[in-house]
Amino acid sequence: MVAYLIRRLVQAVLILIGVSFVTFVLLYLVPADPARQIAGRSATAATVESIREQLGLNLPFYEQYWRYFVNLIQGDFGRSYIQKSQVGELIAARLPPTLLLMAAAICAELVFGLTMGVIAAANRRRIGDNLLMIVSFVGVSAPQFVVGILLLYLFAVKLGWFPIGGYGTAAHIVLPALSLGFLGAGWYSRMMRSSMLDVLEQDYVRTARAKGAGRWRVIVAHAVPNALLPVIAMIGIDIGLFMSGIVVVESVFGWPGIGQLAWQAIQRVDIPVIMGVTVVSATAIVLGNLLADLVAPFIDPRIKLR
Amino acid sequence: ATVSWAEEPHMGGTMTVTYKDDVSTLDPAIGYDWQNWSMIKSLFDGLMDYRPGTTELVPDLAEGYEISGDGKTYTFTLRQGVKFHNGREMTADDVKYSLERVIDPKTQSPGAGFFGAIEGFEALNSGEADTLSGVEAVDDYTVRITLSRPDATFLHVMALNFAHVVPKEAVEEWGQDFGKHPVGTGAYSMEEWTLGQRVVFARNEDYYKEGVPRLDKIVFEVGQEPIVALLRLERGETDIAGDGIPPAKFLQVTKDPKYEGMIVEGDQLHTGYVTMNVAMKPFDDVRVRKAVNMAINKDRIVRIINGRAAPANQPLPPLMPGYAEDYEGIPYDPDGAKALLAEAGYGDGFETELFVANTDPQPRIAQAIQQDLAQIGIKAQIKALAQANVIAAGGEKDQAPMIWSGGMAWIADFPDPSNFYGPILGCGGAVPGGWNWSWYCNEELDKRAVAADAMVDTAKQDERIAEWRDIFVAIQEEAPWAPIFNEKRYTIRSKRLGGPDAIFVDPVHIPVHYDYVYIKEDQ
Amino acid sequence: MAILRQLARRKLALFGLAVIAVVVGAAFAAPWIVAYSPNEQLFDGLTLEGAPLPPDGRFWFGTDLLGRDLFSRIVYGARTSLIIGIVANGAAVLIGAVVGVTAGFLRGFVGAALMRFTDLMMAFPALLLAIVLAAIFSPSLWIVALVIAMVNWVQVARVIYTETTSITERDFVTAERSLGATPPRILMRHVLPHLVSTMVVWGTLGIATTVLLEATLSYLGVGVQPPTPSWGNIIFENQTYFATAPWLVFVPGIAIVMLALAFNLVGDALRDILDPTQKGRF
Amino acid sequence: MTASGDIVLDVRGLSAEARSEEGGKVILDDVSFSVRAGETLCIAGESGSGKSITSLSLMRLLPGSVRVTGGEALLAGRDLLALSEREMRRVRGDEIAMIFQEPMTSLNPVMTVGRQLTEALRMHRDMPARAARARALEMLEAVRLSEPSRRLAQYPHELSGGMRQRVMIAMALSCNPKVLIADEPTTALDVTVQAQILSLMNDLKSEFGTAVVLITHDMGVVAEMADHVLVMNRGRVVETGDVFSIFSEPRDPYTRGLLAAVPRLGSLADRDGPRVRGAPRATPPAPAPEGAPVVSVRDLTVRFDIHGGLLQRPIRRVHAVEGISFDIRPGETLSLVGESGCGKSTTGKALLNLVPWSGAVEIAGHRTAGLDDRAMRPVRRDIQMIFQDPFASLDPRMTVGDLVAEPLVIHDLARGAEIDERVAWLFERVGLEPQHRTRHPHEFSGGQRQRICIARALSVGPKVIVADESVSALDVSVQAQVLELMQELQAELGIAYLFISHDMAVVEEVSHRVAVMYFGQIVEIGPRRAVFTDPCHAYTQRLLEAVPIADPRRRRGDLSSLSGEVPTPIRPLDFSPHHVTLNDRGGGHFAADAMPS
Ligand SMILES: Nc1ncnc2c1ncn2[C@@H]1O[C@H](COP(=O)(O)OP(=O)(O)OP(=O)(O)O)[C@@H](O)[C@H]1O
Ligand SMILES: Nc1ncnc2c1ncn2[C@@H]1O[C@H](COP(=O)(O)OP(=O)(O)OP(=O)(O)O)[C@@H](O)[C@H]1O
Ligand SMILES: [Mg+2]
Ligand SMILES: [Mg+2]
Repeated sequence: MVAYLIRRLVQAVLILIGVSFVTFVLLYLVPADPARQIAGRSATAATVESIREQLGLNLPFYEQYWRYFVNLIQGDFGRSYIQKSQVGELIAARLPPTLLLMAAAICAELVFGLTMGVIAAANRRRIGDNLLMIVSFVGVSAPQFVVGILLLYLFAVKLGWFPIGGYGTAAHIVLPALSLGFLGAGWYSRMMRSSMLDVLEQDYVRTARAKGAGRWRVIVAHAVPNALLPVIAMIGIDIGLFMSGIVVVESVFGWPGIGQLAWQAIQRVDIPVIMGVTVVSATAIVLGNLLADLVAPFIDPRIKLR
Repeated sequence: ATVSWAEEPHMGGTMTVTYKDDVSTLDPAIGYDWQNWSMIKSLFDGLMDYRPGTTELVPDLAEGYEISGDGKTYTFTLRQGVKFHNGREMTADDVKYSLERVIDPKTQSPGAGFFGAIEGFEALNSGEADTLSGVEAVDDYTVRITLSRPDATFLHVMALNFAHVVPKEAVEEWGQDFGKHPVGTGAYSMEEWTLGQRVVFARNEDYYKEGVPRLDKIVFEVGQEPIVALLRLERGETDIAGDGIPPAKFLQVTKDPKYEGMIVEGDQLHTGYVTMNVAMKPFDDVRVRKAVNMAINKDRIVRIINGRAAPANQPLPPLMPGYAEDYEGIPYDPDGAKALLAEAGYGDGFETELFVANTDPQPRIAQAIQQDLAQIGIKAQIKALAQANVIAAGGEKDQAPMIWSGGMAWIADFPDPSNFYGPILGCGGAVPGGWNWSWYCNEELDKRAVAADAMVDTAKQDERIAEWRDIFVAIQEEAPWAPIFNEKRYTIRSKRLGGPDAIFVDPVHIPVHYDYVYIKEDQ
Repeated sequence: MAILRQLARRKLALFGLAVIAVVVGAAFAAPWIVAYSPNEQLFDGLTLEGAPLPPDGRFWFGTDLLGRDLFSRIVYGARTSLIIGIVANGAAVLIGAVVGVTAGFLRGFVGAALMRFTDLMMAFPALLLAIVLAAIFSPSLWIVALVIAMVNWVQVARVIYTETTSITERDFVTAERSLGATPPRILMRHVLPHLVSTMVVWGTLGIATTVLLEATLSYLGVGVQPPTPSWGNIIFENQTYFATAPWLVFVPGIAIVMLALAFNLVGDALRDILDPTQKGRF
Repeated sequence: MTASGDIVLDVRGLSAEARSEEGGKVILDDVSFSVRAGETLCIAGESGSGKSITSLSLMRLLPGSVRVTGGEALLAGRDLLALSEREMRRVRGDEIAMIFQEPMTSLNPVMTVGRQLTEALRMHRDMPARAARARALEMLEAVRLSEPSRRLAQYPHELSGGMRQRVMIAMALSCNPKVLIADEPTTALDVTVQAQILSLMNDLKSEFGTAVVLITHDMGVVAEMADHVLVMNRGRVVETGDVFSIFSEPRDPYTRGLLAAVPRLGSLADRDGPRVRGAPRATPPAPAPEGAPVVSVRDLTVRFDIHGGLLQRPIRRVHAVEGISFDIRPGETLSLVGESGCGKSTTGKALLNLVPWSGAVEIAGHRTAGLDDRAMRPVRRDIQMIFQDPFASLDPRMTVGDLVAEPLVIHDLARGAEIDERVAWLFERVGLEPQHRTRHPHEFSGGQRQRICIARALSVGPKVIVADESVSALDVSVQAQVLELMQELQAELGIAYLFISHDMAVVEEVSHRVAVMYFGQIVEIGPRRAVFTDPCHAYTQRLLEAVPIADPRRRRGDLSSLSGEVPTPIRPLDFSPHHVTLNDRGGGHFAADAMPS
C-alpha cells in the first residue's frame, strides 16, 4: 500500500513534469513577445532588451525551462506579466471559489445522475427509463455555455429566482453548479444505469432475491454498492472535464475562479499564469485519479493496491 | 472648460464601484490599463495634474514651476507638508527617486519611454548609470529637471501616473509587490485588497487639499459581469458600473425612464481606426489606402454599435487640441474607391488579411469593415486573435496588412496631439515591436513634429497646435489609417452620487474622478 | 445494411438519423435553401438604432447584430459543424487507433512509452490545451479541426488500447499463435477486425463531442474565424444579447444540442448493435 | 436411508414459455413432481433441458423473458405460483431456499460473509443483530467451515470455491427452509471438494429434515445423492422413478442413451489401453508403446513472477509447473489429470511455447527451448492444441471455413482451390457438413464447435495434439461423440494426444497412460490400468475415491475424510521447491511417496 502510494506519487510527479514541459514548449511557440508586452508602447529597444534579459527570455529554450522547473519545485510559479503578482497568490485567491463551485457541481451531478441512473435501471425499458435516458442524452449533448445561458435566461432573467451572476451567497452558486453538473449528471446517469443493469444480472443479486429481499432492498443494499465502483473511477476523470468546464461556466456566470483567471491570462498571453493554471489543473486531475484509485478498495474489498 | 460646483459637496459615506476584471497592479510605475489608471491617480499624486473634469494642466504636488528660456530646464517648487500614507513628508528626493525608478530597466515600467527627453535617460535606461543626471533635488522642496531637448509636452508627461511620487522605503519594503501595497500621497489610501474579490480605499485624513476627498471609503468589487453590475446598480446596491453600460443593454437602458438622470454622456480621447501596413503590398500604394478609406461605411458601423460613437475622418479625436474642425477627410464613396483601385492596378481587387482582437464587439466591427471592403473587391480575411497576438503581429513588418485597433485602441495618455503621433504614426514607432502598425514613416513630418514639440513658449501654443493640425491633415492625406469612429463615453451611476457631470466623464479619470465624487446628503 | 435495418428499428436512433439527415441535407443544399447569403449584412436587417430584428415571416430566425439573416447563418453553420465533426473526429479516431493498437499490440517499451504519453495528455485540461493550441496556430476551419483532433485522440487511444490488450488475451488469439500465425497476421486478421466496431462507435459518438468542442472554442472566440458561420461563433458574437434578443443565442444553441444529441443517439445504438457486451454503457 | 416424510412440495403441470422474436417458445411442458421431507429429488438432463427454468419457476425468479404459463406448485398447501410478489418474498429464503451453481459469483463481493448470512434471518425472523450473528455462527459450524467466527468478517473473495459454497449452503439453510433447491451446486468445483459438499448436503438433509431438489447433469452425482430421479429432455419429463430403478432398468430410450454415454469409473479395470468405441473406419493400430517418443519433456518448469512494490519488481512467484518429465510416443494418449490450478494447462501451453519455461522439450525431434514465434512455426506443424472452450478459441468474426483454412495458409500448405478441397475434406473427416463452411462459429452447437477446432488442428497434419479439457464443457452424449472422433483419428493417423482433464472417468476411457499432477508436479505416472487399479500415491487414491460413480449401488458413503484445501502455488522469491522423486513400481508405473511441498 505504501509502496503503491509512493509509486503512484512518483508517477504523478513525472506526469506533471511532462505536462509542465509540454505546456512550456507550446507557450514558447505562441507568437507574442512577453518582453515587448511588458515594456509597453513607449518603450525603447533597450528597455525591451533589458526586460528580456531579466526574464531570461534570451536564454536557450532548455535553460528557460530548467529555470522555470527549478522554481516550480520550490513552489514558485513566477510572477504574472500583466498583474505583476505572484502567480501562486493569484491562483490561491481564485482557487476557493472554483473548488466551491466544483464541489457543488459534483454534488449536483452525483445526486441527480446517480438517482436518475438507479431509477432508470429499476424501471428498465419502461416509460420512466426512456424519459430519463432522453434527459441524460440531452445532458451529454448540450454544451455548457448553452445550458448556462439557458438557465440564466430562465431562472435569473425571466423568473428572477436567482442572481444573474456573481459570487457570494448560496443562491449565487446554484445556477453555475447546475450548468457545470448538467453534463456530468447525463454521463453519470447513463453510466450508473448500465452499471446497475450489469449488476442486476449478477448471480449475487439473484442470491439476494432468493433470500427474500425486496426489490428496493436488492437495489439499494446489494446492487448500488457494486454498481458504484466503475462510477467512482469516473469521478477522478471528471476533474479533467470540470477543469475544462469551469473556463466556460465561470465566464458565463462571472464566477471569480481560476477558469476566468486562465481565460484572462490566455487573452493577454500572460505566460506564467497560463503555466500556473495548467500545472495546477493537471495536478488536480492527477490527484483526482489517484484519489479515485485509493478510494476504490474501500468500496470494493476485492481490489488490492499493489 | 471650467467645472461649476452647483452645491456644497457633502462629506462622508461609502461608494461601491464594480468591475469585471481583477485590478492588476496599483504601482504607478507599472499600472497601465484604463481600470487601474484612475485608481492609481487617487492613491498617488504627481507634480502636475489636470483640473477635474477638464484637460487643463495645473500644478499639484508642485506649487509652481519655472521654465527656462530655451525650454530645457524646469524648476518645480514643491508643496510643503505633503505626507505619504505612511506619515513621512514627501520631499524633492522622493521626486528624483520616483523618476529614476520609472526609468530604471529593472522596474520594467511600460512608461519609461515617456521620459526620453530628460537628460541622462539613455544612460540610466540602458543600465550604464544608476542615477538620472537630468534630475536634481536642489533642496527639500525644489526639483530641477534638465532636458536634453526642448519638449512642449513635458508638463503633460509630469502629470502621467508614471511620474507620480512614491516613497522609497515602502517600495523597498514590498519590492515587486509594491503594486499590491501602494503607499502614496493621494486622496485615498489602500485599506484592503482581497485578490479576486475586492479592493477598498479609505480617505486620506492628511490629504493636503482642503475638502478632498469627499468619501470615507470606496469599495471596488471585481469579478462582476457588466450585465450583473447594471442590475445591481439599478437595485441601488452599487454606485458605479466601472465597465459602463454593456452594449447589449445600451438601447434598453438609454430609453428606460428608470435610468433617467443616471447616465452621463461625454467624449474621450479615443479614435478607432484600421491600420494599413504601408510596408506590405498593395498598401504601399496611397491610392489603395485611400480607396479603403472611401469604401468603409462609417455610419453603418456606428449604427451597429448602437450609436455609441461618432464617425471619424482624421486621426485626432474632437476633444484633442489640434482637431481639424473644418477638415472633410476622405468621404464615403464606394464607386470612387473602385475607380481608385482600378487606377492603382487592382481593378479585380485583391486578397488581404484584417487582424482584430477576439473580444466582442471587435470581430463584429471587423466583419462590417470586411463587407464594405468586399464591395470594392478587396477580400479581407479576418484573423480574430487574442489581443496580445494581434499586437505582436502589428509589431512585425510583414505580418499584419490591416489591423482594426478596437479593444487595443489608442486612448491618449495625455491630452496633447503629440501623443497621437510619436509611437503610432511616427518613424520611432515603425520598428519591430513598435506600435506604429501601419509602418508609416515620413521623415519630413517627423522633423516638423520634433520642431512643433520644441515650441515650449506658452505664447506660441496656438501656433504649435496649428502645426500639429496640419501634420495630421497631411498624414490623413496619405491615409496610412482609415479612421472609423470616436467612441463616446457613457457613465452610469446611482442617483445618490453627487457632483458635476464633468467629473463623471472626466477625460483622464475613467470612469469617474474618484476624489471629487460625493454622496448626496439626503441619501 | 443489416446494421442500418437494426438501427431503423430503434426509435431514438431513427430520430437521430433523421436529424443527421436533415442537417446533412441542409449543409449540402444550403445555397438553395436560404434566401440571403449568410454573410450579407442587410441594410434593413437592423433597426435604425442598430438593434437586430426578431423572427418574422421574412427572417425566420430573425437577424443578428450585423443585420444578417440568422436562418442562412444557421444553415451554413451546419457545414462548419459537419466538416469539423467529421474531419476532426476522423483524424482523432485514426491517431487514437494507431497509438492504441500499437501500444496494445506491441506492449514492451514502445507500448509503455506511448501509453505514458497518453497518460500525460489525459492530465491536460482539454479545453485549455485546445485554446493554447488555437492561439499558436491562428485559427481557421482546418486548424480548428486539427486542434480538436490533437485533443480528442487521447480518449480513443485509451479505449482502443484496452480493447486491444483484452483481445490479444482472448483464447482465439492464443489459438492462432499456436497455429503458427505471425504477429502481423494476428494483428491484421484477428485484432483489427474486432476493433472496427469500436472505431465505428467512436467515429459516431466522437462527432458529438467534437461538435461540442468546436462550439465551445468558437464560443470563446478562438474557433472558426468570422464571418464563416459556426453555431458556436454565432453564440459568441451574440451572447451578451441573450436577454434582449434571445433568438440569437437559443436557435444556434438548440441546433448544437440537436446535432450532438443525434450523433449520440446513433452512436449509442450502434454500440448496442455492434458490441452487445457494452450495452447501454457510456 | 430413505426417510420419507410428508410431501412438502408438489408440482403439477408446470409449463413455461420464453418470449422471443418469433413469439412464444415452450420451454417447460407439463412438468410434475413432488418431494418429501428429508428426501432428495434429483433432476437430471442435458444442457438446455429446462432444469434451471424449473427451479427458477418455483422460486419465482425467472428472467424477464420467460413466464410460467400454467400449473401449480404447492408448498405446504399454498400455490407458490399464485402468490403475490409480496407474499412470495416472505416465502423465499424462509420456506424455500436455493443454492446456485457458481459459488464464485453468487455471493455479493462487497458485503461481508456475516452480513450476507444474517440478512435473511433479520428479514424473515426479525432477529436482533446479536441473535442473528449467533445463528450465523452456528450455521457456519454446521457446514463445517474452519474458523467460523473469523469467516463472518471476511469478504467472499477471501474464501476458496468450496468454502463459498458452504457459506451458500449455510445461508440457504439458516431459516430452516422446508425445501432446498440446489442447481448444479458442485459442477464448478474440483472432485474432492465436490465430494465434500455432497456429503455435507446429505448430512444436513437428514439433520434438518429438508426436502432437497438437486439439479445436475452429472449422472454420477445423481447416483450418489438421489432418492428419486426426474429425467428431463427438452422441457419435458421423460422418466421418473426411484434412483435404483432408473439406473438399473431405464425405460425411456433417452434415459438409456444418456446412461450409456456416461463413462463409469472402473469399468475398464480389467483391460489395458483405452476403450475402443464405435465402429472405427480403420483397424485400430496396436498402441505403439515402443518407438521414439514424439514428445519428450525433461524437467519442465514454469514460474510466473508477480510484480509489485515500489519499482514493480517481482515480489512473489507462482510455481505453476515444477520440474516435470514425461514422454509421449506416436499414437499414444497420455492423460494429465489433477485438480484446478495444479498446472495442467500451463504444461500444455509450455509445449507449444505459449508461456516462458525452462527445462528441455523435444517435439518430433525439434528442441524448442528459447524459440520465438517465428522459429516455432515448423514445430507448430507437428504439435497442435485444442482448447477447453471451443467458442472462445474461434475468432467469432471469421467463417468456420476460413478458420479451418487458416493453418493451411499460414504454413503455405495449400493454395487456391486446393485449400477449399482440403477444408471440405477436413469438414467431412470430423463429421461436419462441408457446406456449412460459410457459417460463423456462433451458428454451431458446442459439440460442433469442438469438431471445428479439431479440424483446424488436424489441417497441418500434426503428430501430437494437446487437448486441454477439450470435452469438459460438453454434455455427456456429445462428449462421447467427440471422444470417439478423437480416437478414430488417432487410429487412422497415428496422432499422439496429451489429454488434459480433471475428469477421472473420462481419462480412464481414453488413455494409454496417465500422469497425475499435484501442485505443479507429477506424483504418479504409468499405464492407465496400473494407475487406476493400483494407485500408489495418496493423492491419486484420494482423487479416485472422490469421483462419484454413476451407479447407485456403489455409493461411497461417508466422504468426510477428503478434507483439506489445495495449497497455493504462490511463494516468496527465495522459495526453492522440493521435487518429489518417482519410484519405479514396475511396468512403467512410477509414483512418488511423498507429497510435493
Ligand atoms: N432468459 C431466457 N430467455 C429465453 N429462453 C431461455 C432463457 N433462459 C433459458 N432459456 C431457454 O430455456 C431452455 C431451458 O433452459 P435451462 O436453463 O432451464 O436449461 P438447463 O437444463 O438448466 O441447462 P444447463 O445444464 O445448461 O444449465 C433452453 O432451451 C434455453 O434456451
Ligand atoms: N499467466 C499467468 N500468470 C500468473 N500465474 C499464472 C498464469 N497462468 C497460470 N497461472 C497460475 O499457474 C497455476 C497453474 O495454472 P493452470 O492454468 O496450469 O492450472 P490448471 O491445472 O490448468 O487448472 P484448471 O483446471 O483450473 O484449468 C495456477 O495457480 C494459475 O493461477
Ligand atoms: Mg441450468
Ligand atoms: Mg486449465
